[in-house]
Amino acid sequence: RSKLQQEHAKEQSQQHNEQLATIAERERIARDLHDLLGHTLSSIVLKAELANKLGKAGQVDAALDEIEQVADITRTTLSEVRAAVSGYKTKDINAELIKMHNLLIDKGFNVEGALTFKGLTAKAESTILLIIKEATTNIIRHSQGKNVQLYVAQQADKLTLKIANDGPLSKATSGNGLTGIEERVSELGGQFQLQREQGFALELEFDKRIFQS
Amino acid sequence: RSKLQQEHAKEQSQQHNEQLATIAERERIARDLHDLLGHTLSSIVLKAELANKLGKAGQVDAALDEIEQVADITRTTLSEVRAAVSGYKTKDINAELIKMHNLLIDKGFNVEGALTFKGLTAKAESTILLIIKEATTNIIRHSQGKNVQLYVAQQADKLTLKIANDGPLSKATSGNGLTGIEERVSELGGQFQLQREQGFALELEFDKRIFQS
Amino acid sequence: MIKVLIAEDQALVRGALVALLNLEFDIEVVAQAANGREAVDLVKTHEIDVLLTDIEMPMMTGLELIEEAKKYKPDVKTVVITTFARAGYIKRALVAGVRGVLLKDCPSEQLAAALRQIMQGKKVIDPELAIQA
Ligand SMILES: Nc1ncnc2c1ncn2[C@@H]1O[C@H](COP(=O)(O)OP(=O)(O)OP(=O)(O)O)[C@@H](O)[C@H]1O
Ligand SMILES: Nc1ncnc2c1ncn2[C@@H]1O[C@H](COP(=O)(O)OP(=O)(O)OP(=O)(O)O)[C@@H](O)[C@H]1O
Ligand SMILES: [K+]
Ligand SMILES: [Mg+2]
Ligand SMILES: [Mg+2]
Ligand SMILES: [Mg+2]
Repeated sequence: RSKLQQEHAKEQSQQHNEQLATIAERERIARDLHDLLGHTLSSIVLKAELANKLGKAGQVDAALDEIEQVADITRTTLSEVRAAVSGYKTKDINAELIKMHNLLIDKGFNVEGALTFKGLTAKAESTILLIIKEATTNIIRHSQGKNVQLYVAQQADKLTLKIANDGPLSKATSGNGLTGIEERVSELGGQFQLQREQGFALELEFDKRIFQS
Repeated sequence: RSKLQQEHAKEQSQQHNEQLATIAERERIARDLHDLLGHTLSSIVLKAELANKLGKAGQVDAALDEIEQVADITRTTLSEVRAAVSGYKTKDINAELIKMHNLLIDKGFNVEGALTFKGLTAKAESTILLIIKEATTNIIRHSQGKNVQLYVAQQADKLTLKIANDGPLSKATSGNGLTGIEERVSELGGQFQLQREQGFALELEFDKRIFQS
Repeated sequence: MIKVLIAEDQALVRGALVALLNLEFDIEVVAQAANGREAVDLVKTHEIDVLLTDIEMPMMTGLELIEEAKKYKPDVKTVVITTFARAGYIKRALVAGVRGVLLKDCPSEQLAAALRQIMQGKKVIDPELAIQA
């Protein structure tokens, strides 16, 4: 066999292994969920259905008894289910960014642009996430405008980030949020700039130190 | 480095890839479940309690109506959980967009901007995802430039989307990709525009029909 | 009357299934078991048309129960019910000769209709489980 063919076969088997790992993980979760969700949700479905059928068949007392049981089950177990499922969740910066993006839209802002990052170090990831959280909170709390602009540009050794909103500004008061952002930016060796003309804009620039080598 | 060391390194990186695949899968499922269950579990609890209260107040028909809804909602939830766990769920659009974004960066492009959507109908979601997939593939296959620009602006009743790249253009040949994009855009009732000066730019605009009501 | 034996370890699910099936005019649940071992004993002592069993149960799984039941009552039609199908389950169940693979949470009319079809010699696999098989 040619070297190329060998390489190809190796690559294929590696892909195959990744697929297997993926399937195994799905199986593991399915098993966990089977106990957790399977038990609770299927008994809720069946008992609710039974209540309805009994009621329609004129067996009102039996129906109300089932309904009460359904209410008990949901009260006591669904919060456990919710806690367990959120326990699976590890933070993913892009997923968190989507949430913040969605929050702005839910709060009625027109959102122009979006944010996604790739290949940041763990420290950069968590620090930048905190920065963006504070900036988002500030917009929701302080912006008197209607529009939000999110901008990122990622190059091999540079990352530029801008979060801006329009609207008139109140007289500047000082809180901890902006100071905190500035400190975090400098922790990562980045540049921090604030624009306060025609709205409010935070502009950050980072160099290659924030990327995984 | 010895052959043995090389083999060892390869094996390690393979293991690493499998781990990554596992983690990615867990995160995907966790995110899906989290989003899925967050809302529905609360509505199950509330409706079950309401049914119980109505029943106790002697409003049997109303109680049966609520409990029937509990059965329906819970059944739908279970079937979505099954889909999420089995990997059968239609892909989450924002997660897919991140993958495409990352692919462009991996291929060496400077990527300016990013894409995230919120509240699209299922049909709009899958159609727009296909459009962006083709546009991304085109950039990777045809762009002779270095930069890619991704732009989205979402308002309550309007969505604007732009995907652009720089670099000189080859003489236009016609494939199926762009035609397909144009057709898909008009299926959603949107506007399609192509710019071929200073690079290549696809500009799309959609109205409120693509949003969940 | 379609005579049914139900094996299911979760009491809440079992109780509801029994009551729902008994509401059907042509179905009677003649016995119920909380695990595979109990179910084997009931298979020996009861006249049944259908064995309706959960897959994951303590002591003896549903698939083992089906193998065992066939030794005593080869003509009994076997059906598995599940909430999540783990990889390979459906194939193994079919190899074991089951006539139905159904979801526990499917509407009870659907479950009853499936049992009637199975009595007429048909095989019924829930489409949602079939995709995932
Ligand atoms: N996005 C914004 N749009 C308009 N004004 C803003 C915006 N962000 C901050 N400001 C103004 O700058 C001030 C300082 O912001 P900063 O985040 O430091 O403090 P804060 O939000 O008031 O309090 P906290 O310490 O809880 O963050 C705000 O009080 C507000 O007046
Ligand atoms: N992003 C781009 N940058 C530069 N040129 C492009 C870009 N996208 C498309 N083109 C040009 O337009 C042509 C038509 O694109 P289209 O997607 O319709 O067909 P194709 O990619 O060649 O084939 P396929 O049918 O597989 O998509 C391409 O062949 C290419 O010359
Ligand atoms: K009956
Ligand atoms: Mg603040
Ligand atoms: Mg193409
Ligand atoms: Mg069980």
